[in-house]
Amino acid sequence: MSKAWDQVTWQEIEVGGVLTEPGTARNYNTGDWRSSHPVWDKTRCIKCGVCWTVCPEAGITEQPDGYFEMNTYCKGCGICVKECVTGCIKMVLEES
Amino acid sequence: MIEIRFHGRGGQGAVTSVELLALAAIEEGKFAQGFPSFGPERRGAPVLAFCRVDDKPLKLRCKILKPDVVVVLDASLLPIQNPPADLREGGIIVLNTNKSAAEIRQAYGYTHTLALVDANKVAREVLGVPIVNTTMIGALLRATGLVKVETMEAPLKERFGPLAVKNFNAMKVAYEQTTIEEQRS
Amino acid sequence: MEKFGFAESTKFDTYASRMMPREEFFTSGHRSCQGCGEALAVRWACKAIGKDAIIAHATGCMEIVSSAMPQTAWMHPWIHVAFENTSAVASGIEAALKVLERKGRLKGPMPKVVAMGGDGGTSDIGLQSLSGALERGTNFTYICWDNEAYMNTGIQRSSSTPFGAMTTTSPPGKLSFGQHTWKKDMVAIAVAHGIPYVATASPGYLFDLYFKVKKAVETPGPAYIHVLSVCPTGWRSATDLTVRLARLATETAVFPLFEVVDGRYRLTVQPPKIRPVRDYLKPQGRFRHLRDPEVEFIQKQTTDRYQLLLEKCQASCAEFVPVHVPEGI
Amino acid sequence: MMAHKKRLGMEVSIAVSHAVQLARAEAIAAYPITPQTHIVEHLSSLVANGELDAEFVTVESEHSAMSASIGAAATGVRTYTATSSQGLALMNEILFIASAMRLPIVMTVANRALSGPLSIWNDHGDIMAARDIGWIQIFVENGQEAFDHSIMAFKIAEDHRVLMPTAVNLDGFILSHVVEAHELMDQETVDGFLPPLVPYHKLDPAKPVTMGAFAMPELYTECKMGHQVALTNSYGPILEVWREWGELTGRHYKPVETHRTEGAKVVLLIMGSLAEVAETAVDTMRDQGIPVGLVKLRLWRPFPFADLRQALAGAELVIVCDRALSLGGAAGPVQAEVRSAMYPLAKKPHILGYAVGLGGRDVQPEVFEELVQLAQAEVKKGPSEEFHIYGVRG
Repeated sequence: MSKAWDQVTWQEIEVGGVLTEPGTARNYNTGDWRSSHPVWDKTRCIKCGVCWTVCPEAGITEQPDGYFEMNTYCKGCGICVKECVTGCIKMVLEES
Repeated sequence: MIEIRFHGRGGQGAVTSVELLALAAIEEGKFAQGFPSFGPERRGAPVLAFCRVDDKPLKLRCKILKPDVVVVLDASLLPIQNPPADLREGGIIVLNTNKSAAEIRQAYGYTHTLALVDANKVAREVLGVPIVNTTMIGALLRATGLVKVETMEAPLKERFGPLAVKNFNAMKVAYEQTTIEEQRS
Repeated sequence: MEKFGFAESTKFDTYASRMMPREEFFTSGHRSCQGCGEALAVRWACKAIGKDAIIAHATGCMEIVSSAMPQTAWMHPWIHVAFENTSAVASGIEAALKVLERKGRLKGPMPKVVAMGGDGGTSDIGLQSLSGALERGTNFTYICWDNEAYMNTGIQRSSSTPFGAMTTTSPPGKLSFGQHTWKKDMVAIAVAHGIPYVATASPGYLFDLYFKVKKAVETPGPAYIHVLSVCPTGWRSATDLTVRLARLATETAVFPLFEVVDGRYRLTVQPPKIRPVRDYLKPQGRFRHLRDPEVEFIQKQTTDRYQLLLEKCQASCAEFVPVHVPEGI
Repeated sequence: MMAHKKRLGMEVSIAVSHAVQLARAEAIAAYPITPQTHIVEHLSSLVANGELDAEFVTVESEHSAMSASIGAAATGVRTYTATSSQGLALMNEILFIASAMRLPIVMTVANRALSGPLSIWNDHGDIMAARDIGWIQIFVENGQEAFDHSIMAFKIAEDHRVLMPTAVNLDGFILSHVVEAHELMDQETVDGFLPPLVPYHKLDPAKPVTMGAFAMPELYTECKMGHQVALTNSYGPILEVWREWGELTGRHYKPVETHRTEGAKVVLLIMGSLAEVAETAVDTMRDQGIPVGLVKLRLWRPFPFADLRQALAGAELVIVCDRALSLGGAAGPVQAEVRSAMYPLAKKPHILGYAVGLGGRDVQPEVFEELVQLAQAEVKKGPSEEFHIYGVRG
């Protein structure tokens, strides 16, 4: 349903309310939820990927250079900071 | 009747604020409602909470679409929820921010009356935790005089018990520190 | 991934992450609370389940955060019907797949059938349909996301809420110290059905969880996995402590990680030294009201039960009932 | 070609399970409850002997029977279950979900009274408590109809213009446990009539979908509108299927059927197998020169408003024989709906209601003759209560 979800007519709702396209939650930016976000210190990051593993949101993406960064879905929970093997991630307040 | 809408995130205590306000208004002999936005709130997710106060019984059982006041607990919600979008003419924006009225108007183009306070700072210093829901009530009372500050003491005591005193102090500090800049044409 | 063998990941190899599959079946954009251990467990379980699977889910946090019409966080074919019937829905799916295969109408490999539910949805309201499906020898895997209370409705106690924990319906008060019953042992109940595979898992040891889910879905017949899902909102703990807390649960033997293969117990994660339960309880606001006698009682129960588990690992015979009588009998 | 077949004597339940076999049901969720149990018992032996290639899931409750049926139908196989009374009540929550998900499940309800007090005997209390489940609901009067409609129900439910679970109601004991004559059908003819199921949406890793998502306030109303329109629009396809069956077998079915209503000012109205008893009474009264007619409601949902108004056009007094109670309400369930259907008409007959045969109480033809007297007397006196429980002592 391309239309804004609260403008959809009853005729446009799929039979049985079935959602025919998987993974459409990606259209919802959970990044709006964070009030702080993780920043990596690349001089100490060993590119092990543990941060990527422990993120509940799959909110961390490996960059072409092998380092990892948060993506738009990060909710700012801070698990990656706590679990980082070298402790090279720290949370930074969102600028309002 | 005055209609107030709180903007916050799940876990920041917006619903507690509207409930405390309603209790205080009722304590002063008025009629009031305090209620959440009835959704599956999750910690961090943007949420709304509503408060209505009137001298006669309140009959409305619906959302507040044209609020007189919006109270924004977390400035990072401004670009997401655009709280003043449906603010009534002559309405007031009560905002937790360390920025000046000029900076806010310049950044977001708001023309409404602004009641600003750095509630994060007040809460950290007076409460010791960055929870701003009770602190921001001080700013709201300063901007609207909805209820007397003293009236908040009983509901706070009933809700927070031993923690009530610190919350009440934070509320009073915010009441003092709130700066108000009238509506710009 | 044979290098790790099944559930052998006792050693948390730092670079293991880079070798794990990157495809996300439980997509970003789901609306769980910040720091949700359950969402983290679901993310990794779905990776282990792999593409060819059908998931039936109970009402609960993971269902609500992932399926607000018109959006869905599921990449698998996924169905939610109600709160207490997930295993029955799963056995209907399994029956249909068997018929489709027998009649040559099944294109592609036989999908694995996976049922998922929270602790309430599994050990309280859903226990009957789960027991039915296990007892019938249904070829499916049931995964219980155990965040130890009814979190979706605002932290009410369930039979999985730990002894002494504060919830909105087991509050400490003048006459109460919180949950007054010991956590229902769902794993023992599952083992009692004589099924071929049962395991405990947690987001503290994600690869242990990954390989156990893989093993469960590849085990013919019923399999049950009980996942301790740390919930910062409900446990009143910091959002960044989720994985740490899950690990502490195993290091203090509050939640040992083991598997029961054809009725034989085996520890899959062996903490070098068992730490006092206080280390696990302290960071959680839901236990803050507990006084020493209660903590000591929890310590004693935990120590005794861990000892029993170690003994079961040495048991000479299996707690197992062949659900399917082998051919030739 | 008209399939002239020899009639066979068998218990109605067995005829129903035979129909389900001919329909090649593929997933059967079964839980025992009197009086439907014989149906699933027979099906289990057909499956055990390889006479029906289906998965027979012996669930641990009726709640799970409907849940397993949803799982099976959602995976794209022809799905059947059967239940009664408390079983239907236990399924209640899931019945609403099955229809909202538009899954073509066929269910036989061997109608039985609802407890308190416990009663294993026949009335329509179970299905009347499930009127709003959003299913297609059909009533049959005898074994032949039970056989016929058990096959037709699959074709209706699975039609892509319909996609709606369908319940066939047959009276417990007074039908389910009676050995009577049935004209069956050969597999080839049924296969010609009932094509294999083509699932509309299904759980398939090759094309993943999400079923059973929840709706925020902004979407729930629209979802229900879709369901309402689908259920009311199933009327057309239902009649098509019945017409095709009529041409195939000579047995024609209509949403509302009448018996000797020509020139009848007084009309009895009833659903289910007691209609045949009422027919006998009408014939007797007609022989005595009393112009009484009978209207029989076969299609209960979607409710056949137009057909009913047409059938009652000449009536001045309609005597609705309810088989269930709506305690504390204005009338019996069927009477209430007949009244609401007739309300918009300028000229409306008196519509009185009598609950008969509750909890398996035996109903002789003379009961209907007495009802006609009672109703006419009530109208003459000026109707006051308008709803009675017939034959209650004291």
